[in-house]
Amino acid sequence: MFQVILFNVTNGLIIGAFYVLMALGLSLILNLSNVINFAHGNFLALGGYLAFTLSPALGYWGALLVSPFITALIGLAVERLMIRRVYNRDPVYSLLLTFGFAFVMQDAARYIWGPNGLPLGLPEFLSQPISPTLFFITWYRVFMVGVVIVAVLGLFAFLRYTQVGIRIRAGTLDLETVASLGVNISLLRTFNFALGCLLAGLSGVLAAGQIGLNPNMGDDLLMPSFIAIIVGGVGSLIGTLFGGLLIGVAAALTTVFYPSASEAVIYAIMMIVLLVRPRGLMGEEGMMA
Amino acid sequence: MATIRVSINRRTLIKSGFALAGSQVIGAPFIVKSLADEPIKIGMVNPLTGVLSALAQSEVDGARYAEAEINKKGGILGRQVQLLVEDSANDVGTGVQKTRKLIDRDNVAVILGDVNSGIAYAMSQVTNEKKIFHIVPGGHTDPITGTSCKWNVFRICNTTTMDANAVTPELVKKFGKKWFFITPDYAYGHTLQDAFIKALKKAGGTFEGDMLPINNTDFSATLIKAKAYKPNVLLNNMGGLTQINCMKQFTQFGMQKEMALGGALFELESVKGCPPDAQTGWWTMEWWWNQPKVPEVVKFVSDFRAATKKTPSARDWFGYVGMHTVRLAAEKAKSLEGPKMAKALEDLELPPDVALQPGKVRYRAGDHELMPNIFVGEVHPPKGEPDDLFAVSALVPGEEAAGSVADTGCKMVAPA
Amino acid sequence: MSAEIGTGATAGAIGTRRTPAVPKWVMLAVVWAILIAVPYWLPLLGGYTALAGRVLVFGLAAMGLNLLLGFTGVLSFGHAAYFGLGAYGAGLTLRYLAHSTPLAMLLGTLLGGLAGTLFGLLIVRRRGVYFAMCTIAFGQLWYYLAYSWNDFTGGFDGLRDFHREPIGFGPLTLDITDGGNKFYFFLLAVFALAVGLMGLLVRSPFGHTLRAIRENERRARFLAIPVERQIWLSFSISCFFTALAGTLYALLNNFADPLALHYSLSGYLVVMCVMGGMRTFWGPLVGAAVFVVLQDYISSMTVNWMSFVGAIFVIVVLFFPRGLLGMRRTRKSV
Amino acid sequence: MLEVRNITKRFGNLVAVKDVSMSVRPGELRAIIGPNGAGKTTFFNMISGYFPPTKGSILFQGKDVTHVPAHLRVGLGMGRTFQITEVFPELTVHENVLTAAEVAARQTLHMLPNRADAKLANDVAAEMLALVGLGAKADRLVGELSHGDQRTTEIAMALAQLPRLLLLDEPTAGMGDQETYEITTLIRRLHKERNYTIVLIEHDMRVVFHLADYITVLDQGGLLAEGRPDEIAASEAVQAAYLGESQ
Repeated sequence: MFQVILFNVTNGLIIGAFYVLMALGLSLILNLSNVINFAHGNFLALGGYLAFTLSPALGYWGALLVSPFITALIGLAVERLMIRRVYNRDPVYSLLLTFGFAFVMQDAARYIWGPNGLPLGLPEFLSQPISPTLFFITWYRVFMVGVVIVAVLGLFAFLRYTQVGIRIRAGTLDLETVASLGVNISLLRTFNFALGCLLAGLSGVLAAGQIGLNPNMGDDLLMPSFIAIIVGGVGSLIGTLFGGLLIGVAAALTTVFYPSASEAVIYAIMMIVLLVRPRGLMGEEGMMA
Repeated sequence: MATIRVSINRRTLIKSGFALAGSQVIGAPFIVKSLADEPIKIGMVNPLTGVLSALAQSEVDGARYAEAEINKKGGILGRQVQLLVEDSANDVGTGVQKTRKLIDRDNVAVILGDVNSGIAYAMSQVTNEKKIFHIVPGGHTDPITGTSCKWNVFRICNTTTMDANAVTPELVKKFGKKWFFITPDYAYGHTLQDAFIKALKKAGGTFEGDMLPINNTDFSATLIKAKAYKPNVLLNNMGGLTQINCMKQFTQFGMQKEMALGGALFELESVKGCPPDAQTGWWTMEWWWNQPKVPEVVKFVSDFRAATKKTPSARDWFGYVGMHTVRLAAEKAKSLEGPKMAKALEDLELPPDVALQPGKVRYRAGDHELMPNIFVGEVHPPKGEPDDLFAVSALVPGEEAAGSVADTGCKMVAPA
Repeated sequence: MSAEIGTGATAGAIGTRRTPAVPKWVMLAVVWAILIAVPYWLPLLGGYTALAGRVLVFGLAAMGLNLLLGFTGVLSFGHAAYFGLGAYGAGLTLRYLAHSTPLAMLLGTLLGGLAGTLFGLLIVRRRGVYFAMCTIAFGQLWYYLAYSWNDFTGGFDGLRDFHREPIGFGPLTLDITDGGNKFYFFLLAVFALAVGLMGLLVRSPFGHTLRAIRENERRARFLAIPVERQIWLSFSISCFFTALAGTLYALLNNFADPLALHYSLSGYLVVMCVMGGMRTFWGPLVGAAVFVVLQDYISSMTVNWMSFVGAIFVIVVLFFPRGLLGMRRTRKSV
Repeated sequence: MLEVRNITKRFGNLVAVKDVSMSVRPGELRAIIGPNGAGKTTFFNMISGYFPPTKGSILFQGKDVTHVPAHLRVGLGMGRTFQITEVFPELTVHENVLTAAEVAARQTLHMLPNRADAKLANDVAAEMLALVGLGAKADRLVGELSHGDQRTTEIAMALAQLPRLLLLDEPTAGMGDQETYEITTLIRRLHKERNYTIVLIEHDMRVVFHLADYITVLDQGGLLAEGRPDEIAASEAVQAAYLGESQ
């Protein structure tokens, strides 16, 4: 039993790492632009599908590198053409806009790639388990966690040490001041949105290798990302990181004892957090008000 | 994508969908034609969007194919047939609404659907209330022709019990009696697992299992448990995309080296969605296209491929049988009234060019369940041609797998 | 009664300085006449009465939501939860407790309304997208609960084996079981009663404080309006109305399923409000009618209906942010 | 009426107001002036209860209200307007004022319209609209009115809460001469004819010297001078402070 639990904690961290990547992108956009991107799951699917289409030409590794950037470019276009127009309006409009656009994207994926599930081929060695006892950890999962760690570190370094990154962080705290310093807020937000989509696209390629592709694949991952953000604390990327890992582990552990509640449990965690510590585990006071 | 091509081309006389809406709105009440000129309308409600869309689409394709075939041969009772397809979006409320729409507005004579048993059941409440003949081509849970059976409802696909009973002896004989179940937590999964457990207990076996959310994407936690249990057979009762994921993770974790894999259904659409190393295990098919010894099947498959550019699956066959069942029932009853068609269909035997398999295939009068053969065998990666993915090892007669009518719990009540 | 009440409601709600070309009572008489006559004119246009029932149910849910969204200016993107809880409450009552339609409606409304009331306490201090996010996530909690609790709720397959029961005793019995015109009129009567109440509510001093909060929360606070309490009450009341609509939905389908709790339905309700005009009293009903009918037709035309529905969202947001009824009003910054 | 005793406000290391006292008698019109950054607004915000002072106390009608938050002070009889116009733009003038009257009449939980309630609040609203001269524009949306009329609406809203003390934060801010004249006349009328006790902050010295009975001058957070308009006009310290500003 102890071993089963230990396995599941490990496993939960792996799943959680995946939520983190998705939730960080969502969180970036939410913090700077005050927009909940309902289409985030669809950008994820888009990244996966692009990898599927590109991998015959570029190979798996080429697709892994290229498709997130194409996803980001598409995100950039979407932001410029549509989302930008609703920034200064009542939040109901940005929600409806991304919500509706999510429908269009999902349908487009179904139209282009078909309603059936598609597998994304992986290099042979990645599909093997790392050892007979740790059979549930395939090299692919190790690889996935590795990519997530690199991506998260890269993101934090970017936000910390580059000028654009610093502006994004500053804009999160006080957009007006940043604007008054002569920073082009509109471009900053566009770039930030594209950055969020880049992370979604990367998540998509990784997810495609694990669970395959289908037009609805983003839907099931969107809600856990929301929860990761709420639990971790809105406004705190570190919080999102821990939130994602926490719910990953919680869901995996629940599967040991009462599998059919593994989805419900993450919502229960959210309720408890809202009750006990409304601003989230690492959220700052006032951010959510 | 096949979906749009078929559904739009057939239904629209005018190119634009909106223009069609307009024409129906304005045209319907004012154009009065003689009844003989009016086509017989058959309504199908299926989840064309959502996780079951691939299966639903196959049923539509099969039904479309039959529609064309029937019309070419002079229609039903001398009238042409028109199939109207509505999307239930895998949502009960929408499914019920679309059923009412087909009955109230389009005046369909018959309703077909839904792949989702829950929606099929909710639809049957409506059709029963309206006394409309209703065929469920592909919703598997037992109650539809069991405890909740209705005089107007007939079913083509097997019950979950039939599938479980058909494959269990084969699995027990080949691999052993210690089983582990991975089952989706909804009616289909529950009835399927219960059926397996009943059959397994009869054989004196032991088991353990997990009930997982229906859209579960990660199976590692459960597979960890399964591995610890060391079963002879691991049964994957999941459906659709979830089943594919489960198969993939199963093979990724190398579990096939330690235990056999199997289950009730692993449909052609799903097998094709798996990478080659996950195309494995012992399963049932409710119909299989590769029956070289049956000339009707050989002809059907080649004609179907010519018309639709794909190999027919069991789902295509369900849709196909559904349409022909309407024809057979109407022609025997010489009427389109629900009660008369239902009466006519009881114990009606499908002709070979519809049954498309050896032996006798009939709708059992007691529970309105079709009694076809169940194809038990092994799934394997493509051999020769891309759709040759299954080797049939046994044909189990449906009646044998279904048990008696009393076992199903169906108490048929005649129409009031 | 409703016509009379509605008159004031419109006046209070819209608060426009313009004198409409047509007197308000005439407008209202027309609205109710159209609604009452549905079973006679809808089939002539190729519709069917069940569709009108659906419009009324979603219209009521959206109008309930709009008390919060349009009249208090607070964005809930999780109202499907209370709608669905209403539906499940009614269904569970009919299935397990008693074969009584009024009791089912009462308990369903209470279930949804009280859940909203309690949850409201947790989130009244949140604003804007954060409020919305909490409501979505809370809504999904119920979705997964209904979805996972197979034995009680029927899980993914939905709650079945119940149906609406005739109302009343002996000779005064109203038999709504057949789902025809009688049931439509029953729905309409409940709808009228609820809408009448809403009309009174928005005209009341309480209603005025809500609009003050929507217009300028800071100012409202300095007027000594207890903003949090009023938002909480508004959220709660709004949940009760939406839950009532949910009970009607269960009666309409003789079924309750988890999708009635899913956040996509919340999105539909919000778009109904916005499409019809969320600053107007009747806007959500108009939005519901347009949305339900369009979705019905488009989804019969093409399997790509999702694209069309999504496009409707985008078009409404980008080009008609004030909605169909709102367009009559002055165009100002939104 | 209003008694401010030695209040100090610190924001971190910054002392915004230090040790200021002020006493306002019933029926008085008190103006608070001072150069930019003198701490007027901070001082005013403590009186209205926007935030509490770091030290010192505030008494209103003999009652200690130092830590009573703003919205509760309204209930005690302190009405206020804001430097930046704060109205409900998509409601009519009448609805703006009516809402204020209803809140003051403690009807915020009345969820059904009620004739008696409505009459009570409506009468107050109508009276106040007539008093400020907006009766003719009662059914227009406030958002469509001129800036001056919006400010006037604000005053009507404050009056509709039946305050004993009226706090006006730069009532003529952003106004042209004509509007300034009108609003000054209105305030004068409220003071002289209706006998309201008023405390206001104002930049426009013409307005201040025209209206005020008594003037409090703040500079660099401290009390610089206090006295009748003629005394203040003659004060060298005040002149120096203002000159300092203009350099």
